[in-house]
Amino acid sequence: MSARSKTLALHVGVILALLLLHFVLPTYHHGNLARIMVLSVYAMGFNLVFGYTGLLSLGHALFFAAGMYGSGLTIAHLGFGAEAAFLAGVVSAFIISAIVGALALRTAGVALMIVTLMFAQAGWYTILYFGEYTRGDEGFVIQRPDRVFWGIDLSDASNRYLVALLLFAATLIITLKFVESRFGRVLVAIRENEERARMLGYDIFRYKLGAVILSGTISGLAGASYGLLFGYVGATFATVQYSILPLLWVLLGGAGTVLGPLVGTAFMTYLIDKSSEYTAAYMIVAGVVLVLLTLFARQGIMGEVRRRFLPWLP
Amino acid sequence: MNLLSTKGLSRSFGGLRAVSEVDFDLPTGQVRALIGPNGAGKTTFVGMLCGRIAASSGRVIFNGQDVTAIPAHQRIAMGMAYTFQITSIFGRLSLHENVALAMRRRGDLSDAAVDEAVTDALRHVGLADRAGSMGGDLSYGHQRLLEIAVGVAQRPKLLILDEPTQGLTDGEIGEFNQLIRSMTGNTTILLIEHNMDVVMATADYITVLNFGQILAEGAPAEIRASAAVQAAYLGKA
Amino acid sequence: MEFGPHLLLAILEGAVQAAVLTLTAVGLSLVFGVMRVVNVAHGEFYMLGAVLAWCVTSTLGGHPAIGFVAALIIAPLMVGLIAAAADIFILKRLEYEPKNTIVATIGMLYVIQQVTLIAYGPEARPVQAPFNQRISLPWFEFGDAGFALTWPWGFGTTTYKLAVIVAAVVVLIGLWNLMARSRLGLIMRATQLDREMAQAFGMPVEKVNAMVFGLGAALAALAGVLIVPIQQAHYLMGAEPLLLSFIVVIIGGLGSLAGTVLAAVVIGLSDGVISVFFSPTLAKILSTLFVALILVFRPQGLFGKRDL
Amino acid sequence: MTYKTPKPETRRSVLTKLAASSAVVAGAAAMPGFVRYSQAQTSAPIKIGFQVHGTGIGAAYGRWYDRTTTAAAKLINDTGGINGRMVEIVAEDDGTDPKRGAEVVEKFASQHNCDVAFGTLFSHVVIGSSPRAGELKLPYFVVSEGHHVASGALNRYTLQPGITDVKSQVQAMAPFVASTLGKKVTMIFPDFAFGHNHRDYFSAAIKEHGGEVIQHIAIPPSESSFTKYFPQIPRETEVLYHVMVGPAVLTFVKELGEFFGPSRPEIFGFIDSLEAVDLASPGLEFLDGTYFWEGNPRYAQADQSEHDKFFRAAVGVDENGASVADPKDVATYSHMFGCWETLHVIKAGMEAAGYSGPGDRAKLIEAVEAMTEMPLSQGHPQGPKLFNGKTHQVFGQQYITKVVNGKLLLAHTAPIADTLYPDEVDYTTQSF
Repeated sequence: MSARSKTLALHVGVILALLLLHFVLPTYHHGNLARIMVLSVYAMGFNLVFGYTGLLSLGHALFFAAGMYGSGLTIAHLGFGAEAAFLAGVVSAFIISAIVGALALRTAGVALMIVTLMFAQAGWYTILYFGEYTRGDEGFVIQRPDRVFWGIDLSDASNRYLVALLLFAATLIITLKFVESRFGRVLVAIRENEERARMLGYDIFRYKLGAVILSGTISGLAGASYGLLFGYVGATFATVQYSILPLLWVLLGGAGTVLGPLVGTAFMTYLIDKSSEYTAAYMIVAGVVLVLLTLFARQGIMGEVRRRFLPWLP
Repeated sequence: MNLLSTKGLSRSFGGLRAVSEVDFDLPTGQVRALIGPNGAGKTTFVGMLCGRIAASSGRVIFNGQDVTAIPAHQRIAMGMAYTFQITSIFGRLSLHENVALAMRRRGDLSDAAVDEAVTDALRHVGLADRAGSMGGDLSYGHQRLLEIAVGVAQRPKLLILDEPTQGLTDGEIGEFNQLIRSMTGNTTILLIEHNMDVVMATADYITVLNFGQILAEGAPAEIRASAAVQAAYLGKA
Repeated sequence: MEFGPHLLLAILEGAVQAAVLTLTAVGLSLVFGVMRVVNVAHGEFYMLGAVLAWCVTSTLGGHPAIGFVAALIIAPLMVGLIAAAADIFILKRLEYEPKNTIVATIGMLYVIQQVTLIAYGPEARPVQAPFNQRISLPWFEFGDAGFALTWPWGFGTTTYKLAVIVAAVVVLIGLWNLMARSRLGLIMRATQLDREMAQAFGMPVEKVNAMVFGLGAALAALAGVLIVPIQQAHYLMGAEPLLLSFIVVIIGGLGSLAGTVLAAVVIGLSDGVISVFFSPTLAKILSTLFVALILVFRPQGLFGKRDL
Repeated sequence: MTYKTPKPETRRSVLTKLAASSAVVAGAAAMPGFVRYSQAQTSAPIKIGFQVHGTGIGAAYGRWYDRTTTAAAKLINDTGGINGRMVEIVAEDDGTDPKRGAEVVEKFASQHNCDVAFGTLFSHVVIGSSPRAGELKLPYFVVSEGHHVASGALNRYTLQPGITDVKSQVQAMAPFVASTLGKKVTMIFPDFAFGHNHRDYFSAAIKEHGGEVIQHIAIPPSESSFTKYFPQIPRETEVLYHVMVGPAVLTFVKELGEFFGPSRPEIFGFIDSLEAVDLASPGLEFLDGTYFWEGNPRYAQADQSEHDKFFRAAVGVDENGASVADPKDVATYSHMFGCWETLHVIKAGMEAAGYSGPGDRAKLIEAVEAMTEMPLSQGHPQGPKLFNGKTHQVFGQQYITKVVNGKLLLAHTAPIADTLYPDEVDYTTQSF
């Protein structure tokens, strides 16, 4: 069995497994998994930049929020339908990631990290500044009638799950195709040895920008879906914490692995959900995990799996 | 007709003039060796040729086009290939991928064609059987060969080899010399080299750089005979 | 209030901010300059300083001055030790690889914050200033009665706020002496200039790392102690100074101490002054974007020379 | 945002649409195992999910909300529970974060199988959680004083029967401010939604009483020093109206004092600026003679009702509004009563509805919607209330206290009449 077909089998298998879980999971975990799938779309978007291109962005919350507010505000103030609003969200994430990318990618390393952080911070302040429209920190509800997509009521539990699964599957396949594409392989080359890649004649900036835009747009897609699926648009999603979370998920699951984001997001979500039953300070878990990861498992879960068992894992 | 030439090419770092007023011409199809003592400015000069270092003044003309202001990756795309002095391969990628990356950039090959060409290129440097292993797992000598294979794989008009035989065993050097000879005719080669045996074995013509300026140019025999060169270079060697 | 006094008051307030900010930022800058480590947990060391100050003062009791002086010594010391330990047990093992250290310090940020929450609680707790008298300030104007001193309404400051400014200056002078005169200072400056060269000259670069990290954290903690009689100790208070310090260190040119001090003063003052002219939230948006763009178009910062 | 009634959605059309988007997925929807319901045993205790701000900016409030809730639950259980069933409080920390808040609501509904959820204070958490509560058909009793419920932004499953909302609080202050303190008002408020509510509602209300706001001073989020904003206070200001939240409140008030020094205008503040802060803290001396809105007077008043006495004793608060255990640990007295009263409303509602399990959730909500008068009583120690079933919002009298020798003494009681405003929504028209 060739690596390609193994890969294909594995990922189709994962998607089918998630579909199967739809019928067997108890309500709570069913709902959780729906959220996890949407958030791992966000994580997959982040992974393209962090895991595959080797760029550390601390500002992805800006793209997530761009998607969320792009859809939420158009519904609230322009009376868009869910379909148009969703599109608006993705487009605004696309535009913003293009702008931020074009600027931020002039820097590298530490500077890049701080620049992205600053842009995201400015974005958050902007949301608060235009509180008249965004309702500032309070945020606002997307009412159920506004959450009907192609006649599908997204507030219905099973619809939400299936739509989340659809989004997840689509993103999974896209990222899989992407990282196996020539473009994707160049990104990996850039991550591994930027100077060498340049001296092979690749326009590094163009490739990085491409990665940031795709990554930002996917993050925005996650943000837009999150708003529509869970009915709330709020400024906390634009705060630094929501830039750090995908980093945490991806590191935990395994940077530069296609399935890592899902694994990491699921693992972290349940870790916090469980630990919150024992300690009020459950974010301490996030902290400890981050430190331990850097110390002992920089590859993350799937990274280790790849290293030990499945070298062909993309 | 010259594939590459420079006019008054200079570069200074702070007060120090690493390369000054170099006029250099490299005819198509020639294997040119660039030699000179340490700190003669060879690497700086080559750096300016392929765009890794910006020139302070002067011009670089490649294939009839002034490329002085053109960024490195575009010069490569125009048909230059550069192999690093300190091996710089993709350590965590397979040999196959290392070479394939070089092939694909040209964009005119199907995946199948790339695979074929890669195997071909690896066979050329005798690494075909290692295609699957990671670049980082190779011995230093083999990494140098891979480096060269990557250069060759780009099917460049001009191949710039920066001290390619550094750290190679005599056996490997022999293979290298054959490799170079086998390419003469269809590829123009600029070879920065310390090992005079390699130079003498491969170069059609030699340029000697000293204190950032061209000290002498000529056929291997002439250079070997030149007193100035011996004083500046061979004497020390 | 008339424009003149208003502006002056804003500058005065800015100066207090600048003083505290300088100490915090210099700590961050030192760590980056010498160790090339971006310490995202720096703000938490500042917070720890403030929280420990509360613990010390509230356990000692007696005249506020006693507890406060004790806090000035104990808090930075403890925080410094904690940081040094973090360096030895975490950062050193990561060989200071940039991406990993950033992630690790993010982790440390959460750990410190949440441990504080458990041990100290969610309240904002006040620490009494050793002394705190209000000083009304005069303003001059040329009325028909000619030159006259007036006492504009609300135009004043407090002795403690002035003391903070003085204290910051003193500490900076001390630090300057350390850098200029001591062997540690020499090693730090050498490492900052050229790490490889310093190592080549057989300087124990790796050894000083723990010290530098501790010193940087201690400076932040000291800033925390100085500010806590003005603001309160709260487990989330680290975020703002972290962001500001980043801004300062960037504008100052990453790693350049002189630049950092200069930038801290500028930022601190402007933070006050901008509020005179702009809607505050808008001001925050603009200043954040400004900093981002500086990094984009002038990575070496406004005053710095070194590139990243 | 105005509410539109949902268009009916048949399973079939859902399927066709889904099929259009993905064949794989479509197959799924047709299969059984969709509706997930779990009936609580009628003998089992009534589970009340308590969404508590254990961490994050709300934590200081959260701890007192927790104590109050525990005390109220104990009282209810000691007096026979609800419909003979004991009450079990299931507390989950929401980190004062809307995303986590929504997750917690889901956890109540489908993991802990709670009968109702309750207890949220911070508006963004309420707004983030309420859609999920609505979808999961989980009655969600918030104690947030936000106007979001009565504004119609939420849904039929979200109610606020235990605490008056900010719009009422603010407008009820206007008559007193205008008549007793002065007509030229300068407002200082945080530059986000909560502060904007104060800005908008008070500015409008004071106008009606012949006063005007001559200056709005918005303090940006995450600000930690305030003096630099105070010079914007016009000299002719007669009344300074301040409201601030978050960890920096004490700094804010202290610097206010340092700014004015000897000569200050009348100062009227919302106790939020000093909630959970000891009035004896250094630097607050200047507050003597200033006025505060209090949802419920922190210091036991001369005419303290027996119910307030009982309430304090039950929760463990002394006559200075601090914890009996630790006099430095000051209660969030103006808000926490809401938890107590809300639990009693839930009890009354369940008993009126003959509530037996999640199947009766709709009945419970209808029962609460039917409520009107809530007289001063053990269950309503803060004072008499009037519930509006259409807007799901309760209205209660508000208190203005004056600082005298470091204590807050009652100066004015705003009657319920002053808190009323026209309905902005009728939730009863929404289907369950």
